[in-house]
Amino acid sequence: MPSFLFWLFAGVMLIFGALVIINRNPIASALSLVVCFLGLAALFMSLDAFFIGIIQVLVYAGAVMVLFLFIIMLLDLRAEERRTMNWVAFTGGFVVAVSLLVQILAVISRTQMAKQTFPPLASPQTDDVRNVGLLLFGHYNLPFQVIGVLILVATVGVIVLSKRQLR
Amino acid sequence: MTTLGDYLTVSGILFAVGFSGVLLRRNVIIIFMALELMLNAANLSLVAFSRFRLGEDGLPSYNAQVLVFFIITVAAAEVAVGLAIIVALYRARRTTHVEDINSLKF
Amino acid sequence: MLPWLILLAPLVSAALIALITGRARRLSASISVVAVLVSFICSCIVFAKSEIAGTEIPWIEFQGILRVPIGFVLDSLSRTMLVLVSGVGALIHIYSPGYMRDDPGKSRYFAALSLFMFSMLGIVLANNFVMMFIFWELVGLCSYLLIGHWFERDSAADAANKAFITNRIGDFGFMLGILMVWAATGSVIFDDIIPQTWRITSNPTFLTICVLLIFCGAVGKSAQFPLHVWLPDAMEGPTPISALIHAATMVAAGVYMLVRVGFLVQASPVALGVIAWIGTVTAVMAALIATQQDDIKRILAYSTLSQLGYMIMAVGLASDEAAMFHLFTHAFFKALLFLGAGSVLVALHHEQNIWKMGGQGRNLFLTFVTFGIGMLALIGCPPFAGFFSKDAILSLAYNRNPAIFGVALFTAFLTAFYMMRLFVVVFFGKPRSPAAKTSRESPTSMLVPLAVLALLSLFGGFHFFASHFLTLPHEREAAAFIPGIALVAMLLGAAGAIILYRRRIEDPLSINLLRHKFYFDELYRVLINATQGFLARVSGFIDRWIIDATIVRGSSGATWSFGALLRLMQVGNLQAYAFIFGLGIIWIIYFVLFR
Amino acid sequence: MISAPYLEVAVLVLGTVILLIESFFSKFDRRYLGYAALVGLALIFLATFFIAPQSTMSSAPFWNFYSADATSLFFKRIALATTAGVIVMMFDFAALVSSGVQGATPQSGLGEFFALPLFTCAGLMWMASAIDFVLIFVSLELVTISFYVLVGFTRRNPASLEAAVKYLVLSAVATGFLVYGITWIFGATGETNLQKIATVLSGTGLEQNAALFGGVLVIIALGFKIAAVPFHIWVADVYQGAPTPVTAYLSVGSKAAGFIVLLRVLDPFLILPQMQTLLVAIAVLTLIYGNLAALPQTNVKRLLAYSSIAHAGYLLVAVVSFSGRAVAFYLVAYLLMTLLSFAVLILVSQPAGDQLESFAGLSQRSPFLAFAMLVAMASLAGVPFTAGFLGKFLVFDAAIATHHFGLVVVAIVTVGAGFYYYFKVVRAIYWDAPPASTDKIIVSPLTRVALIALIAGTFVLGVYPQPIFDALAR
Repeated sequence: MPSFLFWLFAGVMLIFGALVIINRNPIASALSLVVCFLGLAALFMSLDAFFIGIIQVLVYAGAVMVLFLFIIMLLDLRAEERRTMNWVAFTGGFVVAVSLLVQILAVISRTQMAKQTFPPLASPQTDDVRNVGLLLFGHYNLPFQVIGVLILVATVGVIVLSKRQLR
Repeated sequence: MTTLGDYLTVSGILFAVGFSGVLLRRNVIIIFMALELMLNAANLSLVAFSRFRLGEDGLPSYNAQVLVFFIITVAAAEVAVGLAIIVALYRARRTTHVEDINSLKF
Repeated sequence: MLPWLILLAPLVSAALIALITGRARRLSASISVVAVLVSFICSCIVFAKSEIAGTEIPWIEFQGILRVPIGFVLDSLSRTMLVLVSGVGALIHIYSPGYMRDDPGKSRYFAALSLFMFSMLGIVLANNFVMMFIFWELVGLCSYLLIGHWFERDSAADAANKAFITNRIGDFGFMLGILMVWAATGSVIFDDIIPQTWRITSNPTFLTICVLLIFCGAVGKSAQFPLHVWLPDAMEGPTPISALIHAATMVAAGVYMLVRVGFLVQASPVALGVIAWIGTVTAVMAALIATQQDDIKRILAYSTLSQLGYMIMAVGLASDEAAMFHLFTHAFFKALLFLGAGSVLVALHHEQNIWKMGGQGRNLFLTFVTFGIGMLALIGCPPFAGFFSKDAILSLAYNRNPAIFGVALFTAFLTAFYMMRLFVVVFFGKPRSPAAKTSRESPTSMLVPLAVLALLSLFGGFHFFASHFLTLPHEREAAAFIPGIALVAMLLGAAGAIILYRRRIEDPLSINLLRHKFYFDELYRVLINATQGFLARVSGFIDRWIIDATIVRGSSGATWSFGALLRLMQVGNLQAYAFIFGLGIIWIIYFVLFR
Repeated sequence: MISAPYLEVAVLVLGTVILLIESFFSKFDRRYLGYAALVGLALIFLATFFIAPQSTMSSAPFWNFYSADATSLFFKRIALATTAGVIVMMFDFAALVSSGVQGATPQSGLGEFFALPLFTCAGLMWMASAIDFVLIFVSLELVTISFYVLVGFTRRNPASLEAAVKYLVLSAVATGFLVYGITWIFGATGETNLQKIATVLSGTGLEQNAALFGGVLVIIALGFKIAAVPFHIWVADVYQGAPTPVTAYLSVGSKAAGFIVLLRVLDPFLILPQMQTLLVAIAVLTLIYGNLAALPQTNVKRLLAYSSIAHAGYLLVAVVSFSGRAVAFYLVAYLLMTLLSFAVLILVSQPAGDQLESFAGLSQRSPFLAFAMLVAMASLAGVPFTAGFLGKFLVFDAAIATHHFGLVVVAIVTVGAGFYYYFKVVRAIYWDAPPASTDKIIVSPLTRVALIALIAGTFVLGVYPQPIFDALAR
């Protein structure tokens, strides 16, 4: 992938990622998140992970974000009214986040392989749906089933937590 | 050409942005979105590593992609339960602000 | 087998009473009495047959670092103690049903009493520090249960607390001492430590600290200054308990323990000095306080303190024989005095103030006679038991340390004074309350132990009797004029008391300092209040339990405030938590990767 | 002979059946579901003794994820026993589940309340067996998500919801770091299986910084699970707000599983020397924080929360000393005494609340409960003759054997602090006067049996720990 496209998508993703945090209006945040995830999906595809990219769009942009928007509208959350900003807390949080970033970047700069480019693929046909699927139902069968239980628990949990009237 | 480091850097920034959201925003729903950013940052790194460490057949290491798949699923389930709790909280307290939920302390 | 029987008979009895016969109070009492008689008979057999040895059961085995067997030590020391403990215990068991006849908690009382016998015999028999410490703690627990027997009374519950906590302070030191011995020698079994003693003695500082820490245990249990405050309050318990636990046996456990580890104690001159002076200070201080108390049991309690001081003094003067001799005779006459006092109390419907008694000599003649014998033994009047043992300690002090001798002599004078005061006020003169006029002698089951103990107090000190049980100290022969001086001091004290208190209806003397026990309780309370007031302002939180444990308070205050500060971290705000979480992450990443 | 993986399957089937019965039948006493769960768990617990431990069965991919060695089996038993204990507590707590809900029948919501712990239990058991980061991740998340629901289960109670939100957000942050950590470990080694990672880590040409970074992030996430300082901050609030049986579950089940995973994960990473120092530092902080912060506490539930942090500290000392045996024994002791204290807390706090005052004079209101609490507190404090003492002893022993003397000193000093706050509870029970208008507390037969079993266990293991060692050595 030409680096121009990479930086374009990366830039879009990061800007909209930041907007999620900056926006005062929850709906704007949620919509920024959608754009951010679309950029992310593009980056996945640039790494030849088409299946994951598509899943990302379907699950996140399609399902999770709709859930978020639905809840925001259900609760009728308006833009945060300007509360007195706690500058100490804000500065503290900001410093911690920046320090974390600095540490991550330092680790990356100390990692030798980070300076290398990606090796070429053996064939351009990755056929990744098939490969991921085979692994998922074969090698990763056990975690896959655990995930099934997890979703069952989540379903039961959501019902328990949101039933208006307990039976 | 883009290097692995470029992807890792972008992912790292996204992770830090997500974490800053948790630290700075007071609306639980936004905090939740920020958490999603963190998980997705991890996914980006994973996919980059998967593309970088080719398997013996010269294809990306699909093990990492399977893990990404699991992470997405878990994140979705977490969002579902989390939002259910937030809705219940809103019904009980009429707020989604973290400052307003501090009856348990010391 | 026999040592096991000695130990387990009371335990079985305690278990039976607690689990099965709790409702049947009379049966519970019988079971308990039978059990202690079994123990006593077995003890006598063990005492007579020196070839009996205990079997050893492995219990805790950690390869190479710690071996704790359940095993018994059966030397002349522990044989004597066995007979003494089970014998006095048996008498008090026989006495108890009469004293406790109307008490609804009788079963509870006997269960605890049996458990106490079990633990006390365990201390005597233990052949290692761990076992001894466990029984040591159990004894403390029983004492706590029995002091608090009438827990509905606040004073009893408070006294129980006080005893428990004060003892814990001492025991903590004891535990540290045990750990130090173990760390140095690699063993907790007495017989294995003895050949390794050089490891400790080769380092005098270590040795001193170690001995003093172990001594802390004795300070707590034998109620020595400055942890003596619990014993007078412990008189809130039923009187037989005061006789058994807080006069004859448990409080002597500290002395016994010091004698048991004599091989260590004797090796450290510094520690010996400290021990001797603590004993001396306790002896004279308690005697002074006793002269101004009005509660019959408290007077006896302070006299116990004072006599324990004598014993500790003897240990500190490096004569285990003298300490054990005094322990031996003291057990008889002090148990006698308490049981006599109990008899008076029963007759007077639990009126404890001596100024509301008077004239009991006629009404309670047998009690009067036996109590008189006990009193004479205590003040060291020849030919009673106390004369010999006290004389031994005085001679010892004269030979080793004249200063201590002087104080000890003064204490002997005081002892005679306050005991005679008690005796005169209670038994002579005119009855000073309605109950005192109509008092009647106690039942036979209570009088028999009195008579037996009176006989023992009479003969217990003679060479022909005591030498069967003990190695008697030799210092007695060393200075022939000591008994004379002691006798003069005793006579002076007794005469002074008789002159001062004859036909009085209230105390002619009032020395506030002594009446208020040197203001120890007040001093502790002021200390507590100061700390407490400060902390209350910090947090509005008052912790009475720690406050009771005065000495701990100072050090725990700082810790506690620090804890309160840490707690403030939990502000309840999610964002603050995330922030702390983040700080932790940053710190850890930095710590591992970039340091 | 049965094979280990069937244990989880059995638990799942049990949970599913209970859920189905709950959904398809309406008119019956929901408590039967709880009894069914208890009986099922007991049978499965028995079944674990008929399974011979084995490390690998075949080369099937399944065994890349799953280990059935003696340690896994042991921790599965802990999970099963904890769950059973929690379900017993739920019977006593049942009245509060539907309180405050308009128009709710007395037993509404009980079915799910009994079923969810079973799924959590399956998750805990998978965690005990997981030897691959993928399985670690999914089973850990299964446990976490079911805990979100359980913590917020009494959703009409604002405290319960508040606890749920706090747990949700902080736990999700921890998940984020876990995932990011696994990513970096995968990046550095190309593997997710712990054994293969160990091989790579000990080899040459390693991206040490990347691997270390990943390892640290994973430890941060696990530190959150086991409530190690500085990731303990959620513990007090969440423990206080959650329904009490769930608090007990969090403090025993979640923690035990966290420790087995921590042991497994650390195994390859301890080759890197910095990890050792890090763990010592965390252990010291945890010991000091947990014990000191508990001192001024007057809410018993919070007190137990801080005490749970403190115990995590002792367990970390055992982890640092590489003593799996000490960790396992300590966890069993911790299970016994924690379940005991929470079970008593539920009964005592129902009319009067979690404050220390409601324990005042308990010895007169219910001597049995008073004794049970006394045993629990004594064991937590580490009084000799109780399981808690022997656990601490083993931990200190292991630490001395590996020459962590400083750590032992800190630990012993903090034990001293521990005595104060535990005996504060005992004091309230035995010496404080009970409030005027309190009745005797009635203990149901089931709870009584469970409490007696826990008390007996505390004493038996306090003097005879051999069965635990045997189970581990097999």
